[in-house]
Amino acid sequence: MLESRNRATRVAPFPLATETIGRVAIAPLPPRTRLSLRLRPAAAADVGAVAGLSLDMPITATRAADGRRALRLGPDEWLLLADADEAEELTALVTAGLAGTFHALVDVSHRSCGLAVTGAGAGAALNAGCPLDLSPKAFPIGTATRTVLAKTEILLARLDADAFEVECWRSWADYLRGFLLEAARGL
Amino acid sequence: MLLITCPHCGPRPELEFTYGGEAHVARPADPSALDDRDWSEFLFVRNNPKGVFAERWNHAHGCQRWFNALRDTHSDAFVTTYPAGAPRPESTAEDVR
Amino acid sequence: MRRFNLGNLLSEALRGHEGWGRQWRSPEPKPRYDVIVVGGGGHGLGTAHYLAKEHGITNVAVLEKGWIGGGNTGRNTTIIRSNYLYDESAHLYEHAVKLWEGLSQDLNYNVMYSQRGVMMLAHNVHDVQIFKRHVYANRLNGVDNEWLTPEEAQAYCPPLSIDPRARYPVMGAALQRRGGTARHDAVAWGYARAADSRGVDIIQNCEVTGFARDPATGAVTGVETTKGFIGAGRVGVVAAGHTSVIMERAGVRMPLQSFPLQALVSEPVKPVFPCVVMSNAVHAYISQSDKGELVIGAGTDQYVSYSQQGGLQITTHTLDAICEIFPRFSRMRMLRNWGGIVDVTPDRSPIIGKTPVPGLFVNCGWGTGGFKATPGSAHVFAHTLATGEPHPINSPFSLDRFRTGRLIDEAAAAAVAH
Amino acid sequence: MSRQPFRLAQGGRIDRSRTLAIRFDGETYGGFAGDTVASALLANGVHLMGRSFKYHRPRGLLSVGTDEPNALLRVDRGPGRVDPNNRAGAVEAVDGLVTGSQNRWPSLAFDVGAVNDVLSPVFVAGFYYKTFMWPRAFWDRVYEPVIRAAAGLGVAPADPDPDRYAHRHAHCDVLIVGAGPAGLAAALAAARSGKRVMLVDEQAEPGGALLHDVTSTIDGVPAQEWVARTIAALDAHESVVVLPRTTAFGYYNHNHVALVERITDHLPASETREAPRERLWQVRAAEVVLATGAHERPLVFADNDRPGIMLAESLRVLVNRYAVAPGREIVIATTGSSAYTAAADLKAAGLTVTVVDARLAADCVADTAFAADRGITVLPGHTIVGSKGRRRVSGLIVAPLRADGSVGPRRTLPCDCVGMSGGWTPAVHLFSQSRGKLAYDAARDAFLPATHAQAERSAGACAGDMALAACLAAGFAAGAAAAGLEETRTFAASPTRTGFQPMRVLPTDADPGRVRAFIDFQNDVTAKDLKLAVREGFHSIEHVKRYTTTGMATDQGKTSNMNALGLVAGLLDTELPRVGTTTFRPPYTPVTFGALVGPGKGALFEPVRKTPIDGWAEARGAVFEPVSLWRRAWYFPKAGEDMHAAVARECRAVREGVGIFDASTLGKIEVVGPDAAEFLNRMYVNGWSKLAPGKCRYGLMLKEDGYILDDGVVARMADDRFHVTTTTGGAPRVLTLMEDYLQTEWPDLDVFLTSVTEQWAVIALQGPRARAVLAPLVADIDLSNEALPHMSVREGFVCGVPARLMRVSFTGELGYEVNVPADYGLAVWEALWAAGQAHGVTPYGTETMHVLRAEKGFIIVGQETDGTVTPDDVGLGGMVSKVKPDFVGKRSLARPDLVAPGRKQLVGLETEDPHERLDEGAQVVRDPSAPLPVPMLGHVTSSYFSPACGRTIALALVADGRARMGETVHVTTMAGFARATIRDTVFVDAEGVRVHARES
Repeated sequence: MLESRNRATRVAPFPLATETIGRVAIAPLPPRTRLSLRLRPAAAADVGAVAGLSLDMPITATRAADGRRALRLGPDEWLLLADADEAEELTALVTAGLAGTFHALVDVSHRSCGLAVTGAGAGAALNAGCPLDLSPKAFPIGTATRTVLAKTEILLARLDADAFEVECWRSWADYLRGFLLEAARGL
Repeated sequence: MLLITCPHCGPRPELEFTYGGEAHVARPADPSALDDRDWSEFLFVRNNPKGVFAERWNHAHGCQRWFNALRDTHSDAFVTTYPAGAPRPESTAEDVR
Repeated sequence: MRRFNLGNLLSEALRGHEGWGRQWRSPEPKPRYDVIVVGGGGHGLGTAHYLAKEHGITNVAVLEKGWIGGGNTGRNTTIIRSNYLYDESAHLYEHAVKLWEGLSQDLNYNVMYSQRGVMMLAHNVHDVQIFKRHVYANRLNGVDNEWLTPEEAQAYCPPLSIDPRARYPVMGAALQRRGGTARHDAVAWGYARAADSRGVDIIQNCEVTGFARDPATGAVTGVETTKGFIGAGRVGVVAAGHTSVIMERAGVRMPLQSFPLQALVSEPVKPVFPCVVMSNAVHAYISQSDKGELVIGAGTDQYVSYSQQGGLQITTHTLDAICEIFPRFSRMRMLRNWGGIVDVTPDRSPIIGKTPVPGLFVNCGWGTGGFKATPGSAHVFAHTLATGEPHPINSPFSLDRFRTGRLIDEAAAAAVAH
Repeated sequence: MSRQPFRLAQGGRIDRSRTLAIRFDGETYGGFAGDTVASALLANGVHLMGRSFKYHRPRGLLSVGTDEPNALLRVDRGPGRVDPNNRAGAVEAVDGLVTGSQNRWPSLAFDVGAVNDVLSPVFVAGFYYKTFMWPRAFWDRVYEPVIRAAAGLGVAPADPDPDRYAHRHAHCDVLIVGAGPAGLAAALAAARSGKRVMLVDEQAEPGGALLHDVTSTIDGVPAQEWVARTIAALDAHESVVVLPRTTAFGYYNHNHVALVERITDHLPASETREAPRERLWQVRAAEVVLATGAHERPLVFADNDRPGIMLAESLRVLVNRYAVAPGREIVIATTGSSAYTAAADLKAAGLTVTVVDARLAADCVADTAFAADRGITVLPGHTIVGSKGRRRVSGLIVAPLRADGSVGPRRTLPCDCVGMSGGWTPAVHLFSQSRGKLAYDAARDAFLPATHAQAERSAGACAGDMALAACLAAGFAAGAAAAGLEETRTFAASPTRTGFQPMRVLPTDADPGRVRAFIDFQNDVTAKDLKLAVREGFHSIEHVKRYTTTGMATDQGKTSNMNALGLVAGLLDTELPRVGTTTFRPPYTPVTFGALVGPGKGALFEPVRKTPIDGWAEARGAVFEPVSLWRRAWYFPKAGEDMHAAVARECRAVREGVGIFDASTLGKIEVVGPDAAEFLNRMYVNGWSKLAPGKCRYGLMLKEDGYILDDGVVARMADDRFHVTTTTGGAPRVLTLMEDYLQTEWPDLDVFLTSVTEQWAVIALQGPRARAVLAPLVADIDLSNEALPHMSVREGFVCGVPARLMRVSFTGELGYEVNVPADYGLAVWEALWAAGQAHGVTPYGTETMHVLRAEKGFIIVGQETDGTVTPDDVGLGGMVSKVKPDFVGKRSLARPDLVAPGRKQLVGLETEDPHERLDEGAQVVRDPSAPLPVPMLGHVTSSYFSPACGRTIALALVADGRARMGETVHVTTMAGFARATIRDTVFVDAEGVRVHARES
């Protein structure tokens, strides 16, 4: 039944519309490849880089190379981000790069969904529910970490002074979006 | 809300953490070798001091690593935090504010 | 002791109330007592009262390191109920409720036991199963508890929202009409006054710093205190959150952890809330005091602490739930927010009975639910101290159950907060 | 509208160009922008603003600040925006604002509750402990209802609150609480460091006491000019945030300070609908500077509570800040110096002023001279023995104090207003909340910050510095030090009249047992109430507080605590600290529930987790049920169907044709690594080493105490890779438990865990025709029994989507669970739905799933088990590995009580009446006629109508159940008892052949 191939279409949990409220814009992120990479810290130091992405960096730091990003979420955990159609290629590259090294590589592309939160009020809106210090000094550009936003866990990454990416597991999408919209109204 | 210094991520708000009770209570290598009293001690009896206490925390909404801390249960002030598996650091009264 | 009654109150009113004497003495400790009770909360003072009244043992001292009733007795939300699932618990708490029903008269002190009803809300199918299991078990144990539809629940508690679209819709409720609240301070003071009138010495600002043991038998022979050594035939420790600390001084490790527990009251308002409502799914307990304050109980903080101060996030979480179930209270204001230290056992049921040390007995582990049990706990503990053996009602609540595995785990069985 | 007869011709910080009108008890009163409700009412000569709690005494404003105990108003800002107990001096006047008095009936002027005042000799402290005990039943039916109706002040809101509330987490290097002279100086100093500084103040504008200081100069400029310049200087700093109308109410662990900012209450309703009413700030500060000022103490004398009797400094505020004459003929009664400044300002405003000073003439020479220079009459060495007037003070009764301490002849000073000053109490509330230790300073008669518990400093009046120059210097030093600067500087400021002589109760010639000198105004606690408490043996101040309720009112004793402490200490003839100081608890002033809740209401109260297929189910009219945080399709009623009919239809469809079910909420964990099998061996009761790749096995997991924690099917994808499933509710705790053991007990194992719960949408196809529906959409997996038998798994493509296809069944029928990446879940579901039409595919929900598994005797963790149930209890003892040396919970299974006879075991139940459906939770007994307490054998865990059996079925945990097969038992019902027979747990297809679908 080959004709049945690729009949299925992707449906992301967020509406496509961008909402702008005051000094905050909230837009859905396009689907993307997300690979969870687990590796012993020592091994990471030895390997240095895979698929052109350096793994040897401080926790909560980000390294980027030709459109791909590696976020270090913990001593032995990285999240690799790439375009949606790069999952197989990136998986192959990483697997090859880590051949013979104990690691776990799991495709979690569909586990999460994301919003871009931008504008002069972005940080303040996030701080309606996120207890972290988001000042540029404490949370510089390139920082990425798991944290909480009110009653949900998020992955928070700062791309620019007034530009953040917020990801949550997909079943929490309505809550995340609803909370950020309310937060923007509350500024 | 406590401010807890994760050994991996630095100071973070308590909201990101879950608690794990007393630290350094190792699971017996061979539980079947323990009699009922010793096994129930392992299961249920924990120190509950008014003062410096070695306890477990999990940075559940951060790096998700378990680690240990010394905290004064009277003032709630942390003496120090250290990775799981590391021995309990020496602590003196002066450590506690 | 001048009796408390309307006649005496009126006659005193005519002479500026000059005739009232002290409700209890503050004596210096004697060199020795037959029984020493460590801890001057409701459970400890009640134990002394029943030792004197029921067992004729009046050479008794209650040692309190601060002021009586200053611990969890004076810090709790005063909820009283006995609709527990397991036979052991039901018998213990029902024993207490029966004593509550006559306590003001027994003590000649109005403890204001108000049987306004305790209603537990079921928010999902699982809650319904659990609460019906309670209702049926309670009925067979002679404990009143009935099942209400959402409409019946709202009729009993008008501020309750039963909007089916709510995040936690009310799918029914279990109501114990004989449950209610009481005036917590009066319980401590009433027991103190009654015990004192029978010769019990209540000694405040007296902390127990150590235990004297017979080198031969290892039995307790007395206690070291900040007021010197006091000899004792038997010692009963009733120190709630500080039990671990005290028992450590007797060389006994207890299966206890102490956590901060918070509560709060609103500004006083005219009567608006007729009963007690508990919602375990959202961790909220609420009633209205006779003074008009909404009395709201929160959950414990997650970490062990003796600081009597919890985090703000516990309070906000609780008020989220309160305002979700009772939307009209959003504009009310929090007047006072405080914390206590609760001692929690692995099965969240109390320990009442013997310890490995001869002559040393303990009554602890009441967690977040000790107040409701005060008279029952004190009554059976007095029996245990007087006879050296547990009363049938408290024998299942032994320290030994953690070895055998005969736990009494209401929370595991029912996810019902105490 | 009245014309503000008591508004002074000039002065004040009000904006006379912007008039406004407010309503109070139905009357309309004029005012100006910048007024509070209190200042506007007083400008119109309205002094009677409330009734006291117990005796319903007429009361007016005592203080313009948040320490006000008397003037508590209902404020109405429109539908749903009504709230009680607002302090008149803290509510900013807004044009059209509607307010009213409380705790009176029928009217404020004529309140029948005032009869309590006549009965006050009976209604003394704690009287209710001494009576209302007979007859017993009367407490609930009569006494308490009456007491409750009398108690309480305002009326609770009746409607849901339409307002929005916001939250904000913030961090700063220096948080300064209080923007009076000390706080402003601290901010000036800290700002120079460039660090992040937050300056917060509860008032509408920064400046604190300087806002009503019209005589002092600072560094050569008038005080209010200095405030303006200072604010401008602070505004010039990027790094400084100034928040007015913001109260720091809670000081928590690790310098976590809670603030509430009032955003819209001071604005006309028209401007405010979208903006949040209040914002809760949670600030984590590296350093905190407390500059919270001090509260003035009332004097304690007979009838000191009449409307028109206020605190002296509040009179000064009314005149200087609001240009309001609180009266025309004013008596200042004092035991200290600060009131002379007030007297001078009142005099300067053209009011008649007399000062009565209870200090001996020799002790107040400088002050009397100061007054004399300004033409103010002073009566030094005079005590106050009473007041005259009913709803407004009309005279103050004073008498000279003789050298021997006796009281001389009385005389009445006619007046329409009294300003009293018994000294000052530093506001150490936040310091105390930080768990710092206070020490008593006898010279200042105050508890002052001593031992610090957190990174915090106190400066200014709250630390005992009452002089302006000292406040400024101390504030600057504290601000600099907090910012890490070692700077100090002095300020040239006008001298301040400071110092007072504490007198707990003013001497009187009357019988102290008869007079009522109020200490706690709101709760009507008098000096003689405290005497009674002490007489009855209440000697700790905490006992006195609780017995008399002094300090327990909505003002939390800000004006009364020190007077009470001092009086009790005097009665006990001991020094004050031995009586103790009450520990202060949050909040500093009452905080709106709504602000604490913030955005977390309605849809944002708690997340509702939804699967990728949720929308499809909703569109098909599914009824949902909450399962942990998820909502799951419960059943899919067709038009006219009730739950029973819908579930019966869905059950039949699965048994006879094919059903489709959204199982996406199941927890999923990818376990990867060479030690993966060994890890699972240690976590589960059963073994995993021999499970071949491509095969699935049901796993059972215990807690270390031996009781069942969770269960689920585990698929081995490869030697070093397992796809573990858990229950929906158990997913988080299972992963947490696994990580805990892996990280802390067995770090040597080479295993990593990754949650893939939400990576995969899971679509269950169950029923004899499941394969027929699925086959056309599967390209590269052989679905035959031989290639894909029950309990096996393959990776391939479904609808062209990479999938993990498991042949598993929770229904006893031929079944598949199609795992596809979540974003494709809906599309694949719809494809299967379309393909299934030819086969009559039926969507079913959790209720049908429950019925089908119950017919097969499969347990649901959390329903058949409850945290006290072992594998053997539910008949799964056979799963427990005998060969594995250890696994989590193994040792506990050998504990005496877990192997004791008489444990409850899972059995089936069939009611005598095949249509009687037992209640889940119903209790099972042998003899329903036994006397109470009736011995119970166990309880019903599951109960349904089974279409396959054509009758009701039930599962139950019954003591020694497996030894009771065929026994008749009695099960509780709401009406009584039902007879039922105990049987085995498998009601359908006992041989278990259907699941293998061999006929196909």
